Amino acid sequence: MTEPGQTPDVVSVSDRLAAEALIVDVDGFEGPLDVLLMLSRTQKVDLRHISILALAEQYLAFVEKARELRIELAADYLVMAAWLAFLKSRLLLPPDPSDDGPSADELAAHLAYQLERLEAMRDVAAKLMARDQRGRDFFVRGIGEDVAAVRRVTYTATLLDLMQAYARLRTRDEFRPYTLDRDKLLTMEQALHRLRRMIGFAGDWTDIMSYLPDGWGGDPAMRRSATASTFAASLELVKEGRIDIRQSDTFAPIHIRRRRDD
Amino acid sequence: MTDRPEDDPETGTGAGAETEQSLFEAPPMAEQERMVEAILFASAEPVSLREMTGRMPHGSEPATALAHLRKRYEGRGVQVVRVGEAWAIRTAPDLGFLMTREVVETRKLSRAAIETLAIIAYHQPVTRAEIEEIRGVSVSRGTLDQLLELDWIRFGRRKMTPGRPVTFIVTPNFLDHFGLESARDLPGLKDLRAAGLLDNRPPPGEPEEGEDDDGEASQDDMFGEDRPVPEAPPD
Amino acid sequence: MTDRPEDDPETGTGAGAETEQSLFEAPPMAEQERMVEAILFASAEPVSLREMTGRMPHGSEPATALAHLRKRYEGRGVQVVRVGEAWAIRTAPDLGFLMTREVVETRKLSRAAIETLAIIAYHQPVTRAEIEEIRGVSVSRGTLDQLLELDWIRFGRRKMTPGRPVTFIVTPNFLDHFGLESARDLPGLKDLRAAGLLDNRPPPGEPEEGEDDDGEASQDDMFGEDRPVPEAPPD
Repeated sequence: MTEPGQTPDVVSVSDRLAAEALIVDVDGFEGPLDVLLMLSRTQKVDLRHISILALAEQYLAFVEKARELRIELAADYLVMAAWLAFLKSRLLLPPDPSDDGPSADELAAHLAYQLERLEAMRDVAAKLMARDQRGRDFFVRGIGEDVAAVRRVTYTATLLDLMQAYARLRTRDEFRPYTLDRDKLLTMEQALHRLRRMIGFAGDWTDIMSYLPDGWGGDPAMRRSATASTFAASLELVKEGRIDIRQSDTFAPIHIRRRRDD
Repeated sequence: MTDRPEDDPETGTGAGAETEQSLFEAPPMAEQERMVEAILFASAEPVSLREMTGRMPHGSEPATALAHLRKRYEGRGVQVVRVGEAWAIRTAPDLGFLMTREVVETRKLSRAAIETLAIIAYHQPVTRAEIEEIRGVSVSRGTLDQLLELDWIRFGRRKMTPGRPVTFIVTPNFLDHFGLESARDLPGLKDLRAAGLLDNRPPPGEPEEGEDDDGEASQDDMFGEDRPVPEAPPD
Repeated sequence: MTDRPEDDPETGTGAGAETEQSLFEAPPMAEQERMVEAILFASAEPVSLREMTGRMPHGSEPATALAHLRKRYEGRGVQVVRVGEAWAIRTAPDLGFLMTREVVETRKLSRAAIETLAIIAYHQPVTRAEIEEIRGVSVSRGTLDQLLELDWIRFGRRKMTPGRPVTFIVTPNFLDHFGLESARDLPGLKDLRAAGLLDNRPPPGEPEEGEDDDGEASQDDMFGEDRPVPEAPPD
């Protein structure tokens, strides 16, 4: 076998044959590390004592062979080839003391470690698959008895829930006037809507009270509400510049008219 | 160990090869018992003796093995039982309760229930008609049943009014659940308002603090005096 | 039969009501053993001690009952086996030949899938980048999907390295399938560790710890003291 120190560029016949054999089923390999591991077996030594230099040469021969046979190798195989070529040259040259990167020996050692680790993983993977397996060697209960879930519902409430519920009940009456008196209220929106439609006809000063809707002048509560909202609506229209408003004296009638464009 | 038929001049008539083979191969009975055990355990269906025979080594006697196994499981947590023409391992009948798992689901009490409960707590003893009057809607039988079942309310004395209607009162369990020493510890309306639990403000012009005596039945004792808000329930 | 804590002057300090109740209700140990037996027989899946406790009467000690039961089934056709933190009954492996194989055999696993599985089992928690570093080839999405689908691996915690990559770990179902009590019982694990083959050894010239962005490094916790592997239950 090729040993480090021997003329490195001469690749032995066996290496060439090995490379050729590998090429045949390159598709069967799981990447460059896999190929390296396979090649390393031809050295017939423990991975810890493998010659990385020889291995690099074997690999380069493999890639060379692929090129001869015009077999396209995936990029990572070529990257590995380039790296191994670099490693090989580093291993052959005397170490450069000015280089502070990892030494060639360190790089080679790491590659050996990677190979050893991969082989170890393959080993244990095989051991794992050789174990007794469920459904093949041992079996689970065939007639499982389902555990029936018995649902029990409990109800919960807090003191706060209780108090809030009671508060809700007890305060409901206090609010009844609001909802009940809704129909005795003329909202400002309603008054404004009404006033907008009517103001176009008010060329002359007119008492604002004449704008109250029919039927709102009698009942005091309704009258109060309608007066207030109509007055508020008139102020809004003044603000918009649609009408003028005047009151001759305190508590005197309030008059409005359409603003004139003069 | 056992007599070999070849020593017996009587054989070789009909059972022939079969018998011979079984004698060579049949495993010890203890082993056969293990086999029956494993087969019954793993099978998805009850297994007939015929099927066991088919699966066990030649010469096995599953019926005998089964009898041993049955005996072994007597009084155990599981038993070997006959299902029609076949056999299966099943849970001992007295342990069926283990095959259920209680899933406790906690739900919030419905609004109707919590309101009814509140009225009973604040007004007890109170009749159904009175509850309905306060809630303004009828109270369903289910709501009262639920509260009775929770052991939060129970029947009190009958009212001495016409018809002698039953009344409802809260239970010690209710007090326990809500962390109250007695029903009198329930906070009053004023307390609720002070605690910010009444986000609704009374309309202007109505007494803000007042004795909340808007003419509704005799609760003076519930709301008449300031009562401290009870401590949070002890957990 | 069993020691009652009331005979023990040391008790009665804090456990209070709970202890008392259990004293009244816990069934005899023989009965508890029957219960554990029934529970384990009924379930195809491993059952945890916690679940047994939940289903058995108050005060039961399934761990003790289980130890008895395990002993009882030694050498029988079925066995009590530990699977991670749970327990199950399985047929004895030497009787596998009696069983009708599961028709749907786990789809033939590819070499890539088997290796990836082994790497995850022995290096867990391990990132995809780390798997690729070990195999020297990229891991296809399909491979991981297949293992995930078999419920043999699952996602573990993210690594605290730049990019916070996800990790993979093996599942209780993986342990169950391969008859492992825990991930510590993986074949050859000790030897691998002793040989330093489970160390994270970054390529020379690369930073030791995850200061770089390749998501590797920092597997110091891998097989350290606090691996996410369940401890042996009390027995």
